[in-house]
Amino acid sequence: MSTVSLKVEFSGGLELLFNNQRQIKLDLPAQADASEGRPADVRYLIHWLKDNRLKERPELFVENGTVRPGILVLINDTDWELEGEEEYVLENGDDIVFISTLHGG
Amino acid sequence: MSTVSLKVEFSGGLELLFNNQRQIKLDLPAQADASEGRPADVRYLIHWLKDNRLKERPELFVENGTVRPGILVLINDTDWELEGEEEYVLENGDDIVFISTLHGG
Amino acid sequence: MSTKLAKDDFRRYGRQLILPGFGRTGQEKLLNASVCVVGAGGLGCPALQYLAAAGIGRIGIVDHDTISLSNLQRQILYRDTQIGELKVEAARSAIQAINAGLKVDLYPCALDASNSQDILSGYDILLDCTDNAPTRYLLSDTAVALGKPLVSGAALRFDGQLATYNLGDGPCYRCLYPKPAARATMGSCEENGILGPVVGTIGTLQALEAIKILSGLHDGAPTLLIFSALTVPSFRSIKLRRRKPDCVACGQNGKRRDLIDQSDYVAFCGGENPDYERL
Amino acid sequence: MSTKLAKDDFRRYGRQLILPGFGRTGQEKLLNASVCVVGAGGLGCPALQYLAAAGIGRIGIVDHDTISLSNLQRQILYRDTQIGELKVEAARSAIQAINAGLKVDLYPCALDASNSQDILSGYDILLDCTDNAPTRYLLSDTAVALGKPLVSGAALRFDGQLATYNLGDGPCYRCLYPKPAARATMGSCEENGILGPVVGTIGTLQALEAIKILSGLHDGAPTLLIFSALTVPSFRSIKLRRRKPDCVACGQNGKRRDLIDQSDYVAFCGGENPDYERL
Ligand SMILES: [Zn+2]
Ligand SMILES: [Zn+2]
Repeated sequence: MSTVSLKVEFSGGLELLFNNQRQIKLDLPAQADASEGRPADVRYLIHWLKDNRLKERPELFVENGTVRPGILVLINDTDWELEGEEEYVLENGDDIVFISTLHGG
Repeated sequence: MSTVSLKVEFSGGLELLFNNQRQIKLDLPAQADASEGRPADVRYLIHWLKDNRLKERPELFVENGTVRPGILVLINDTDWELEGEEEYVLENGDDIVFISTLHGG
Repeated sequence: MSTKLAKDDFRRYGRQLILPGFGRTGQEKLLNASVCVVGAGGLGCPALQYLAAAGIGRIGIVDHDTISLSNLQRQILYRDTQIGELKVEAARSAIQAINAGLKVDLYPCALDASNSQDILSGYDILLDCTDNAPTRYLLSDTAVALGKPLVSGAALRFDGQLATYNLGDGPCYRCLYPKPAARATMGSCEENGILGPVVGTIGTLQALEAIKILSGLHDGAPTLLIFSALTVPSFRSIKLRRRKPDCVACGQNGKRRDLIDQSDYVAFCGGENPDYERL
Repeated sequence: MSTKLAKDDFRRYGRQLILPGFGRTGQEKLLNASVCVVGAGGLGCPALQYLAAAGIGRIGIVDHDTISLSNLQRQILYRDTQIGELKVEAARSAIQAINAGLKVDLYPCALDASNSQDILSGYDILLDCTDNAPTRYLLSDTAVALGKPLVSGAALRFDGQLATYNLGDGPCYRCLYPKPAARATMGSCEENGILGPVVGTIGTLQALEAIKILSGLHDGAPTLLIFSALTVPSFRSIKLRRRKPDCVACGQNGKRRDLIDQSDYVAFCGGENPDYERL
């Protein structure tokens, strides 16, 4: 089965939900849905992380099928809004960051 | 003639020798020496920059055939000493930074 | 009516005056500018000292809080002997000691929907140095209503974030975060801790951002800087979206001033923070 | 003999004590640690204030200079009323006001080959907050001879650099720069200018680096951080070479103490800097 190699990072406290890991390397299945052949996109990555890597309190990561309010997703150092958000199709070598907005000061 | 596409950056005051440009994009000839077929390496880039882009005082950039003392070369965010220094063969998409060490405080 | 540099100013600001692209014009822009710093805590202290030292003509400080012992680990304008005093007063003494020529205006109150436009309308640039989500939304909405750039810093544990909102066609805070995070996900420095130089770095960079905007050195591109003291690389610059046409604050049908009047910011953000400082 | 936290320390340092991986052990390491800051100028001032606030037990300050009006734009520990006073004395007053429990030792002299080992041998970590190449080589050679990490900051115009030398198997300053740059290429803040929060950011990050090393949070990887206020990304982290086996200072046949005795650092770096401050 072909895969897509990613670097995934967590910041702003989200690392605490992922066993205090700030950076992980992943080989994600290149097809989100083997029967229909939908390529792996950011929506799929979010769900894959929730099912396979999240260690606690999923409600602090996912809400209504996407990341919860207050989380920003960065695709290769660009706001995911400029890249198609959940629809962005992942490519080998992509660097995806999940960051929780901070309020402290 | 084939070329290699680079991002070249200047920092720490070196930008002042290059018309105050901090970042330039270059298409460098892929062969440093057409007759012998030597591929373009960092040594070639240094000389090409000196001959084609340097605007003033070459002695502040080049000395004894390489960069002058006090300049550090960074290849894709790594100290060039770890990448073979002048011998490093350039690849498409490489990001080369020339930085002058600062003494102020 | 613009003030010119005095004779002593050429000596005091000499190291800035000779900078390429800054010069005498840049310094006169700072001298004639006003900046309001909302929050005189871990972010506000370093921001205030570098704004004052750089010669910003008028500085406003908004904070209702008094100095406590647990502040001193990071709020570097305050002294052991000032515990219990108002932060705004102690901050003014500290920055006027650096630069006696400064005009400093104090607002020893909490910023809320009833006073934010009055307090902030007289300033060129606003700094968000606050520590809670409701005030961050209120400040952003006020910056949009008044048409002013908002240099926003935040820090927690080993991490920091910096962005300038409402600058040119860049986004506002609500463009990025239309819905607040659940209260359970919002850490505070009281609950989660903070390292002094982490919040100090972000506050110092807020002053830099304001100076760049005022002196004309800012490129106007909307960028989020994220910092973590424990990773390599420790800083990343993120290219941000433009203003969102459907943003309830700054979008084409944005409600602007009405939004502020109609919002209960504390309820919107999930209710009051527990007050750990008093426990 | 290690000092334990006092009752008040739990309140003062509470925001650090609750940090994951830091805790009471981390705070006690700081309390029992000593850091020497060489240079009490634009880098030294913010470094000193954050080291003091964080509770480093003993701080040394080395600087021969007095305060002048042109310092105040960036050297934020000093006041209008202190012009002409020794920087080390004014710096001590400022940081003891933040944290009265600190032990502070002053060295109101220029660091040179005859005194550097005596002055620096009693400290755990050295901070290079100096403003000239000869002192930077001397400090690096001394750090190698004494086997101590050297947290080195530098800044000019809109740019800054930060690296920790001689940490683990990381390089020393001479491993990176075996030969000094020509005098003509060495800018100084007097000649070329500096923006306050640029040097402030680097100085603050030097304090952070020292705190990370002392508390055990540093990963030990040799890294150079480069900063420019005018580019995006504004920060980059560069992976550095390891210690060089043929380095004249720290290499296998490195001369260490002898090198310091035999070197004329000023001549090595092309002679005296012109003293712009006095002109
Ligand atoms: Zn908006
Ligand atoms: Zn060495």
